Amino acid sequence: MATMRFRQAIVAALADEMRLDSRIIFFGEDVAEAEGPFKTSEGILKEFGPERVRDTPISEMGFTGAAVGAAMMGLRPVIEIMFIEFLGVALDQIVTEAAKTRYLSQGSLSVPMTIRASVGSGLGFGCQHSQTLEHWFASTPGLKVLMPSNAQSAYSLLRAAIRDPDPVIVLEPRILYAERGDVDYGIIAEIGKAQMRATGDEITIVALGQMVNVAEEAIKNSGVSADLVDLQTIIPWDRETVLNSVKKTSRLIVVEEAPLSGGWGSEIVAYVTSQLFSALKSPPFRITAPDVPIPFNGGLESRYAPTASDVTRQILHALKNQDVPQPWWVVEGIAG
Amino acid sequence: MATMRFRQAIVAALADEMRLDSRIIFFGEDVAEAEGPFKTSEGILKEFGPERVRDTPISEMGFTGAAVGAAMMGLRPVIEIMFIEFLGVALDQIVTEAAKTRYLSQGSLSVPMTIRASVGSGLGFGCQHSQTLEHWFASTPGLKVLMPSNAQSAYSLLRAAIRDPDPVIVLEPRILYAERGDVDYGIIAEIGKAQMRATGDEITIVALGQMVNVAEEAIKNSGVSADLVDLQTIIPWDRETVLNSVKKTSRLIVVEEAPLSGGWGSEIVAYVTSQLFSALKSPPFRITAPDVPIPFNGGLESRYAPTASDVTRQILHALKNQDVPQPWWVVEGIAG
Amino acid sequence: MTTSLERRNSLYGNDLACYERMVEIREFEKITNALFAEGSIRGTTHLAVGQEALTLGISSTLKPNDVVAATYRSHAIGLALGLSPESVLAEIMGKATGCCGGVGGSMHLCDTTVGLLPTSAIIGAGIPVAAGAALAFQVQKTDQIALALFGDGATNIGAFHEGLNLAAIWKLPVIFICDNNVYGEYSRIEKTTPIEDLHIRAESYAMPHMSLDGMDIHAVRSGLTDAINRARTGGGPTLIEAKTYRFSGHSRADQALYRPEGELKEWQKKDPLLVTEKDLIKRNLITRNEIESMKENMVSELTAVAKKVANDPEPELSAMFSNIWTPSKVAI
Amino acid sequence: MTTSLERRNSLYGNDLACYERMVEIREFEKITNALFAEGSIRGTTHLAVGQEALTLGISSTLKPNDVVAATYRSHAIGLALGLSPESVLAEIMGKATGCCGGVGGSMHLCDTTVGLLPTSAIIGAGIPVAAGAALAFQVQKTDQIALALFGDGATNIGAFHEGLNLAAIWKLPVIFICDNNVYGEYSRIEKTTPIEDLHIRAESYAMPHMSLDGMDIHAVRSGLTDAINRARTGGGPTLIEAKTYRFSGHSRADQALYRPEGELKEWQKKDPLLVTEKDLIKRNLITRNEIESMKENMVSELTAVAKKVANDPEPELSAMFSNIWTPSKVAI
Ligand SMILES: Cc1ncc(C[n+]2csc(CCOP(=O)(O)OP(=O)(O)O)c2C)c(N)n1
Ligand SMILES: Cc1ncc(C[n+]2csc(CCOP(=O)(O)OP(=O)(O)O)c2C)c(N)n1
Ligand SMILES: [Mg+2]
Ligand SMILES: [Mg+2]
Repeated sequence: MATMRFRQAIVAALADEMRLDSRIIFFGEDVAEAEGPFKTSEGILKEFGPERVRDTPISEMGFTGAAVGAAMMGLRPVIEIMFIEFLGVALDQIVTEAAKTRYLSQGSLSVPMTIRASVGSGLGFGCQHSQTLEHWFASTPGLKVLMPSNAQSAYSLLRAAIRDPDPVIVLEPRILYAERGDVDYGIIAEIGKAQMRATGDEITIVALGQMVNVAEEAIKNSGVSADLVDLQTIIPWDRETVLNSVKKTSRLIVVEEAPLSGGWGSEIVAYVTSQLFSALKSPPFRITAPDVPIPFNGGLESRYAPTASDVTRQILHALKNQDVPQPWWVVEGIAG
Repeated sequence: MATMRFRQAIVAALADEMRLDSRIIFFGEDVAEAEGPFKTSEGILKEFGPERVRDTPISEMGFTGAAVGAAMMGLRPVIEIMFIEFLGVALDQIVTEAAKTRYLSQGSLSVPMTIRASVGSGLGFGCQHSQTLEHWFASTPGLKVLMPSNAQSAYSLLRAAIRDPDPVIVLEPRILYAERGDVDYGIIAEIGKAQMRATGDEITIVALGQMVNVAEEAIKNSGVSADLVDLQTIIPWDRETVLNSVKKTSRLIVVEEAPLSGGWGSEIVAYVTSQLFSALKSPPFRITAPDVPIPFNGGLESRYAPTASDVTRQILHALKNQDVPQPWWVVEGIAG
Repeated sequence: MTTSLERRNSLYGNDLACYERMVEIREFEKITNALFAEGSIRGTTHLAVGQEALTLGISSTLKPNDVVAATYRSHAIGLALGLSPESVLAEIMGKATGCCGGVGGSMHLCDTTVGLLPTSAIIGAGIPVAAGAALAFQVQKTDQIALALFGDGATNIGAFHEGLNLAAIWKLPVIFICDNNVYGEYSRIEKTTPIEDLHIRAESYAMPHMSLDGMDIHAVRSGLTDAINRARTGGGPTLIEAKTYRFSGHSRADQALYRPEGELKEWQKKDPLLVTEKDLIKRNLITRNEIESMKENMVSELTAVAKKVANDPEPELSAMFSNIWTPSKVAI
Repeated sequence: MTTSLERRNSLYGNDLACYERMVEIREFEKITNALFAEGSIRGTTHLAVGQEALTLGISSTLKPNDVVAATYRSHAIGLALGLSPESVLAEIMGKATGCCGGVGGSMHLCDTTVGLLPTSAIIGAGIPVAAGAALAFQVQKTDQIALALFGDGATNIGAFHEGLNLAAIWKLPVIFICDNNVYGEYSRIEKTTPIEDLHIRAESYAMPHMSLDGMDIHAVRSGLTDAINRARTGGGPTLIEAKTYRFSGHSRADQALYRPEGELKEWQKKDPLLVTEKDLIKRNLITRNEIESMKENMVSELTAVAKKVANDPEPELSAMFSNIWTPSKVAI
């Protein structure tokens, strides 16, 4: 057990796995000598050497594809995609190649690769460097997608991802890199398992990444008794935990960082509604960002992803009125 | 008014617009001299000449990006992406560039380009050439996404797409290219407007592309009184028409060609549930393909996308039992 | 039953066996074409007529534990590497006995026992994948080689550029073979590519490169051997451009009517089967009569295979739900 | 107030004005750096110190209705093309008065009145976009030119390859300028790129190419003029490699400690400001004293600008909901 920053937990997870398994190699842009644009590979080159730890050219398609090929041949590549948007030039290798290799080879090949990518808004990187883009990986049987919410899950999920025999994407909320937390080195996550961050009986709140912390604060502020489910794995998500919670609370809210339309939360709401319709006491809904590109200006960007006060207001409204509260941009008459 | 194949309706729409607007140019792989791998540009080169109609190298990133640049400078490029999967090497230009240009230029530039791409299963093209992949374009404010279901909408939607001042993607169900239908050349669709294919009061069925025809047959076979909403525009979808229909019928089923998890239908179900929870008499649900890569074998592939008999069974079950029927792979005990 | 590996091993140092395999490929494609025409094959096929010498040159020079990343146009490379006509045809026909159990189809052959990675239907995708396989060999310190086989048209896609650059900078043991068969789909190369000799693109990566006659198995072997020696001794990748010709249309029912008058005829003089026959006859390894009867035998064998495969079982419904994910386990 | 276009027009045929703009860029970047260090700028900045001669060479040679697709490192090209220090700094600081209304930030400058397309933060993205702009000019039969400005590192990405190939095959009036400043982020070029002279990559597309001294405005103008003449007369694209040096770190607080000892010093001798000063003094166009007072004036002007911009209004909340979609209308 130790206290460390989120990004140090990532370094620790990678190093711990690399010590145990010589098949693991690690590459990406400026991850070796410079130790990562976000310092998520401090000391890795030094400890594991230039054969296993490499800087790549600016070639996301090239090095992502190289990871796919290396994984097929028995290595366990971990790659870093600096900003998730860069997969817009390389999505093919993950969705159309890696995710289909086991199927096409009838199980004779697998692609045990891990793709780490930083995601999310809040740091003033503008509309091409601030999205979360989980939906790019939806509807792709064969892929697994994870997102940690604190140092412990950053550590535990990454170790699980690296050990997993299939391609796994770990989306790291960039805004959390500097956050501190305790890390128990003994905990390796189970992919597909959510984690309860709070328990209660009035409402179930499902969140992911930085929104878990936002939701946690909102629960505290609002004083409601809520189950807070940190989903951790987006695909395949933990239906059992969410369904059990909603069976108990009869209410569901999803808190999402991405725009309303077509985010991962729609799957949760749609599935839970289908399965537990008669158990629900009030309409399930999503608290999300608006359907806009992410603005640069600090004041605007701070209103982009749901804040604790947004969430608090909407939780309280929902419990009081048993209906769906409007998002702030409708309440404040700005858009609608 | 004329009877023609779906693919001929595409040709007609493109030609009609090109005749009216000299800013329209058209390019893609083998669309000029060869008149399109699916014969969706028969006669276009001949009529409009090699300046406006061009074959491209195999460079989806290159020619999609070129369309973005040409659109910024006042042309109205229409491009063909032979199979939607090929955007896996070029998504960046659409999602991260084109869709954000108006925003970043504060409205001083727009990107009036149309991307036509063939999609869908059923023709034995295997798992890398049979997906629909609508979800790649979700959560991207600035993009519009359309899908026709017959010759008329192929014609009307494409004309609307070409006239639209923003980037528009038209996803063409490949399996419909050879289907015949009537086309009224006077009809230009309104983007964002759904179309009622049938009206009734027991249930609302929302579908897209080839699934509209499947659902239509199912409605006939089952004898239920249903509203069949052909969504036509996936983004931004016609909330008003769907909500009005569900207000009337109190029941919602979405029929989707893609895998269950994370498809466009989840947005419809989630949104409608949030808005009309108390009006719903039974759980809304989705009838979809299973969460698997698309198999090549004909027998297997014919079970991939929902069939009319799948849909019939599930409609009847839902109306009788007021709960959610299991998909065939659970009913038949094959997967679960 | 002969395994893929045995069929592969039979090729080494045996020019006659290589020739026979070339005949097999040629006759196999005729049958495939006929089956497609009569509607017995779904979807699409991309015939590899004209690739016989190139693919046999590759398969009789690479070792069976070297790996190949190829494309949708993979019947020839599959058979050359050792896959049986049964397993290839069965895959093309979607049978449970196919090399991918019938879920892949003609564009997705795979047999890891002879190094054939699942072929990709996305242009260029196999290029970085091959580089990655070579990266594994480099890290594992084996002496294996990875080879990417792709078309002339594929040299215009980004993955080609990125894959070659990466392989060069990391000095990976990978060989890139561009099968320049003059056409990408329905477009003659000069319509899409401003240069004629594609191998010079390797200069952008300070990578050794060469052009060779892809219709002549000896030329292929000799060029490839140089490249393999370089790769195995740490000299890094090579780009080889094999000049060939696509004797068939692009896919499905394409008749290739867009070809300039006389071009096909000119290239038919260099037909790899003709070239090899001449060579073997000159070397007294076979006679014209033996060739004729070899061809006849091949036709009847393959006809029998086609008959058998037509009656092979279809995959179970469960096949479409298998081999997608492995359940996650916390174990190393 | 002076418009962007007026600021642009003032450069033509006026070496002194160009020099003054170079000084403006240099001092602007110092202020930007200081503002970032003190926390007044959010997110990131990519300083363009070292790009003064290259960007002025471009802006004083292209016409204002030619267009430029550039990158996140765009302060210099923005100011050079004519954007005012106010509008650039305000954008960097997210103010409503910024050239993108504050929703873009330092990586996304845009001003269509002088041909600056929204700069892209995705490596390589602007290359096909520039080709596309040139395609429009070709179809519209104007004599406009499109120019893509990108880094050495960007020549390793697929969009570079595809964009150049497409421009070559269509003979588009576009000029590709690679600002080879020796580093891509924290990596010296030889770590990622197996060749030194990047312009030779144009050979892959049979495209004319040249290398020039990007620290010397005259060299830039002269090379660019050749390329422009070729482009305007139907001769198609050119790849120009401008040899420069990135005097600053890559972004944010990067101190560039990874540079080899002495390298910076060596390049500082070629500092574009020094080179231009010497030239102007030699030509009796300016004296040392005048230079000193020009710099002093510039510093105080820009300091005043920074003070003003700090108090400029923030965008309204409605700004984040604007300029996304246009309502569809059935009208042509
Ligand atoms: C990314 C991508 N774009 C387009 C296609 C469609 N396509 C399939 S084969 C082909 C032509 C390829 O030509 P070439 O590389 O010369 O190979 P050949 O077919 O001649 O063997 C094209 C464009 C594809 N499969 N993938
Ligand atoms: C597709 C993509 N990959 C990676 C990055 C991250 N990145 C931003 S700047 C940069 C270095 C670019 O170097 P170069 O092209 O030489 O331009 P310079 O910054 O030196 O001007 C990288 C890797 C990016 N923005 N886009
Ligand atoms: Mg070819
Ligand atoms: Mg650089």
